[in-house]
Amino acid sequence: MSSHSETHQRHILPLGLYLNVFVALLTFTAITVWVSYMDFGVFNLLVAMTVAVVKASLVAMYFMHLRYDNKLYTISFLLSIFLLGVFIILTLFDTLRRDDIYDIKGGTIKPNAAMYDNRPPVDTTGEASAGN
Amino acid sequence: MPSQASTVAPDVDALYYFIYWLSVIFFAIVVGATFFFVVKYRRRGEATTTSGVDHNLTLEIIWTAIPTILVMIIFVWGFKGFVRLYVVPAHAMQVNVTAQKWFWTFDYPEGVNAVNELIVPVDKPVKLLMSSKDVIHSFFVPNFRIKQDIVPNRYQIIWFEATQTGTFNLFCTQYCGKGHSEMVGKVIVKTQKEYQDWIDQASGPVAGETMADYGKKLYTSRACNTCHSIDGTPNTGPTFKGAYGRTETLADGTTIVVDENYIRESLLEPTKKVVSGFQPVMPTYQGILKQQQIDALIEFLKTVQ
Amino acid sequence: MSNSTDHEHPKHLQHHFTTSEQQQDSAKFGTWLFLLTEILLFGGLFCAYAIYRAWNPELFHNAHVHLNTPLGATNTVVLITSSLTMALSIRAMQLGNKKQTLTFLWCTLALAGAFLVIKYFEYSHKIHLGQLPGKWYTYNGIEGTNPHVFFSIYFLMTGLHGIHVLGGMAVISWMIYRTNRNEFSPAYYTPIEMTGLYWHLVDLIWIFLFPLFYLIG
Amino acid sequence: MSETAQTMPTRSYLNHPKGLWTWLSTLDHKRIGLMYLYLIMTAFFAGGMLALLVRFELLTPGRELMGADMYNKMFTLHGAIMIFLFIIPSIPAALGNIIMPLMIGARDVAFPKLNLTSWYLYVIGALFMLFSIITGAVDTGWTFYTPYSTSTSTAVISTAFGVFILGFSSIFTGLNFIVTIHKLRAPGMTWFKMPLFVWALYATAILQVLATPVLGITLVLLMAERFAGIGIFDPAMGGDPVLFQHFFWFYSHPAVYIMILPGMGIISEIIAIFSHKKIFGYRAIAYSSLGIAFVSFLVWGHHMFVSGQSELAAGIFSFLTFFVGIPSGIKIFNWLATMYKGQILLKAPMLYAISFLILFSIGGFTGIVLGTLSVDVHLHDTYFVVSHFHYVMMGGTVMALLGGLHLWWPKIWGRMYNERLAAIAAVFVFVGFNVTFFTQFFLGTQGMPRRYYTYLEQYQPLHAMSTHGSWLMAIGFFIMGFYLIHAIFKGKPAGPNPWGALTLEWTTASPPPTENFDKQPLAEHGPYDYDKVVAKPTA
Repeated sequence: MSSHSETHQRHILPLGLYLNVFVALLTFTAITVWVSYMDFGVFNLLVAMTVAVVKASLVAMYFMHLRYDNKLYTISFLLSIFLLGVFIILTLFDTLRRDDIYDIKGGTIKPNAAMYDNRPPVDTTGEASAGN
Repeated sequence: MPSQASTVAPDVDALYYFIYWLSVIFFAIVVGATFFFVVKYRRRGEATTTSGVDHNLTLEIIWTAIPTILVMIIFVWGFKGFVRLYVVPAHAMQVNVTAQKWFWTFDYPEGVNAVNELIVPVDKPVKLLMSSKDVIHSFFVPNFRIKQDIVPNRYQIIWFEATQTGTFNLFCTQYCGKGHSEMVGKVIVKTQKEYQDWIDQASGPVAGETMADYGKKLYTSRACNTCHSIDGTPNTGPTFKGAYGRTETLADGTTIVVDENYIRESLLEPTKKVVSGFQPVMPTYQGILKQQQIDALIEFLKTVQ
Repeated sequence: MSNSTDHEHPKHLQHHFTTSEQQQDSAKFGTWLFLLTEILLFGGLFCAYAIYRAWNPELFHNAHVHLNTPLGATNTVVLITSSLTMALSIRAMQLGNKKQTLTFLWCTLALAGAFLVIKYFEYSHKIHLGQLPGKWYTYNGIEGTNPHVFFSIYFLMTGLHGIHVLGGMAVISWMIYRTNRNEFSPAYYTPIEMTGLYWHLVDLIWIFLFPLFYLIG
Repeated sequence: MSETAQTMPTRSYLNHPKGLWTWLSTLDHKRIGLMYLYLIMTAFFAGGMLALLVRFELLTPGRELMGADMYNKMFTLHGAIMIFLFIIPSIPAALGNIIMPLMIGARDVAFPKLNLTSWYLYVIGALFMLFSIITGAVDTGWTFYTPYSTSTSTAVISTAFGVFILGFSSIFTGLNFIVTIHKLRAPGMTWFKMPLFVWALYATAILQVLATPVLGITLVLLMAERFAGIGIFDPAMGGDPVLFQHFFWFYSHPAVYIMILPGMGIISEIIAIFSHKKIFGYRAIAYSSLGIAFVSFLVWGHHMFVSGQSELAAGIFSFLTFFVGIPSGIKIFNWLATMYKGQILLKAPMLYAISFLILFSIGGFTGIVLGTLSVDVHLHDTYFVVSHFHYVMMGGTVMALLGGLHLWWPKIWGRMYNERLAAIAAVFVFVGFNVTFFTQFFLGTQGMPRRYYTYLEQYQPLHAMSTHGSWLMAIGFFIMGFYLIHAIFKGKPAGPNPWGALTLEWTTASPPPTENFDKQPLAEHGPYDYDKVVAKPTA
């Protein structure tokens, strides 16, 4: 049996805290959208992901009560994120480094799928800008 | 292990036997101890309380540390060997390999191709540039200790240098369907001279083929067609249509009649007499085309009128 | 601990647990473990995204401008708000306010519905243009290698997320039903809490999907 | 040995309540475990029959029974059934379900309804696989490599969907076990008083929960690729087949440890009980289970050394791979040290434990060979790999499962089996196994590729030997099936504690009552305190 049956179960957070977190989340959403209209080159990804991580932490810590709950939940949550990171990073070690010895091993022989053989990638007749 | 027929095989085998003997030693310890304990400490009568020793730090550190050191040695050795398997020596000859359900095609730079039989000279590094037309296949020659999966839409490279002549098995080792087990070929290692003879013979006219037909084949396989048309349109070089017997003006203003000698000279020393209006950009075919092939090309040109 | 002594054998206590505390802890831990599997389930798709984006950054850039950022941002706000109302409904039940719990649960359900409606408009526009996944992609106008792969990943990720929203709506409806039947009290509201955890995870995943697709592509 | 004859308890989980429906709707972990056991043994039988057919076909290079297409389907089904329907659920879902709550003194698992759901998911998944067999089976190999699996005309989607569902069954079992172990231990049972089988199941459950979802999404992507050509795995649509292998092995490598870790747990139990000695290096064994579980997430790429992944990735994966070997080695040394100065009794479970030690060592050593980059290039995808895999999975997990079955059979049914027949069967299985698979190491080093329907004449003698070995093994299994089933009906009552063991499951009646224990048990002594306590064997 769990040795620490503390009273954390009944922890009721003040309404104001929820509202503050909510406002913070909205603010960060606004910031990330606003920033996306500027170009920081490679830092675009970094900025967007940092904001997303901050937002996610807020949700996890306050809405999901991780900050007040059993540390076990936090640990297992972080473990899954860590393993996901391992999965992505070790796979990237393959996919981005295939040309280490020979350039020719890095790419594909025929970049475009067969379905584009009879189809231009860009239709220049004007429809192209109707995206949004 | 099968016989060693490539330069990398001894190293791979040495490492294999290193691990093998280490394993034998450890295995003997484990199994020996097991049987010894089973006999020596077999239960005689009712069970009683036994020793309560439940750990021994020194012992545990020893049997953690020793295997760790050993596997690190194995890793470094294996990694070095692996890199050696994948870095091709500079002076290697290249053969293009195409795998498809369920056979191998080998294309040589001389324009020769072969199916399911890879013929290579001994003591010369051979680089294989491999691709697949359908699913994943894998190129495996046990005697050379090399293997590489061939993934469709990508190029893979592996190399070997055979150290002895003979015929060796070539297997597909990546499951590829019904004919997987019949996607078996041969690697035939010949002496340098035998190989050269084979290439010469394989790149000569097929029995029953006229010289002109052979020449026509060379026209495409030796890539004459990239610069010289046969329909009359000038390209990087003059057209071959009606070239034989034509009188051309050269860059220096002199004229010359296109005959056997001029054609031969143009193939071997292409920039010496360039037809006016064209750049002297043609590479020499000295050492690439053999006498017979030059003759065949001349015969072919005669037919293009 | 002290709370559970008042309820020696509460109705919700299952036979194999000794205390309410133990049962609720177990349920919550179980939910968290389930959330971990969800993270790794989506994780596979995040990995596919990362690989193809790393291979084809230009394509992802060219394709992402075809997604509607205002709608995506609206949906982000909708989901964040629904997360708030979900959290508040649990707080209301902790305080024993059944009426407020119901109000907040209904709000959450409505916002989840709004999210799907907006998503529907986005999808139908894409379908109309032929910006579809895989072999169904017929749109001409995105420069780069294999634009259909971008839309494959987009539809798979947002689609899987959408299915989770639908699932969440079903569970929230069930919670509304059970709250109506007075099954919950400040002493026992674990199912709503579990629903809340799940719902926040759905929000959390969207927090990453939104910038990855709509903002930086 | 006890002189007083044991009697069967009149009321147990087996006979109360009665009726088929009370089984199909049961929430009792022991009944669910037993229902798992029936299905798993059925799958083992089916997979074994396929194996015999495959081996028979390979007796000579020519056609024995079937053509190449049929053969390809046979080995695919053998692999898929054995892995997804048999080994992965075998120890956790069957033995773990029955024994683990008893071992920690709990009345049930944390979520009994979820437990039953897992069983039904298993049934549905199995039905989908059965359906795919009826609709033409599948010929991709159990690994489903693209683009073969996206281009073959066989029933890939229904099989993949079946495996997808089986994955969720496995996830829910794992989730259930983790929570059970955390929250439902008997008073006094601290983490380090848990039996090592429970530790092993805990490590396994972590793997089940964290790795299986990736298999799920991989199969979803595979089905989508077949259905819609999404272009992620299929090179014709712009995808990358090697990426599929990453996705597949990210699950399937940890899955190998889902298969072997619980087996190691059983071996720890058997060796302590039958050496009547305190387990040596308890913490080392417990932590090494967790260590193996963790490292197993980092090494999947060693299945792909020649796949065309980057050389850098191959190097990293090879380096990390060696760190899986070390905790496994630690376990073996600790088991040996446990036997030292013990009082060893060579009963059937111990025979299987010793088989495990020998066979798993061979499996482990050949694992080191295959983890070594340059050597693996030669041995990859040959019979060496086939043999290594069977040494680990069959020589490891199946031996442990058999050991566990013999250890707990009297607990499950309350009756003993025939010890003499058990020894004979164990010898047949051990010898047959080695004849079948040790020869395959030679085939592999000689370059015989796997999944070959026909082969060069030079490999024939070894193939024939291997086939004959498979018959020996089959004889052993038939003997075993006979005396185990016989014991259920006619065996001598075993009493609560036939082996004189100290873990909690032996303190209750055999078979246990529905509520497991008459009163809440207390962990008064450690699971292996053979230095302080002697429990009199009751059979």
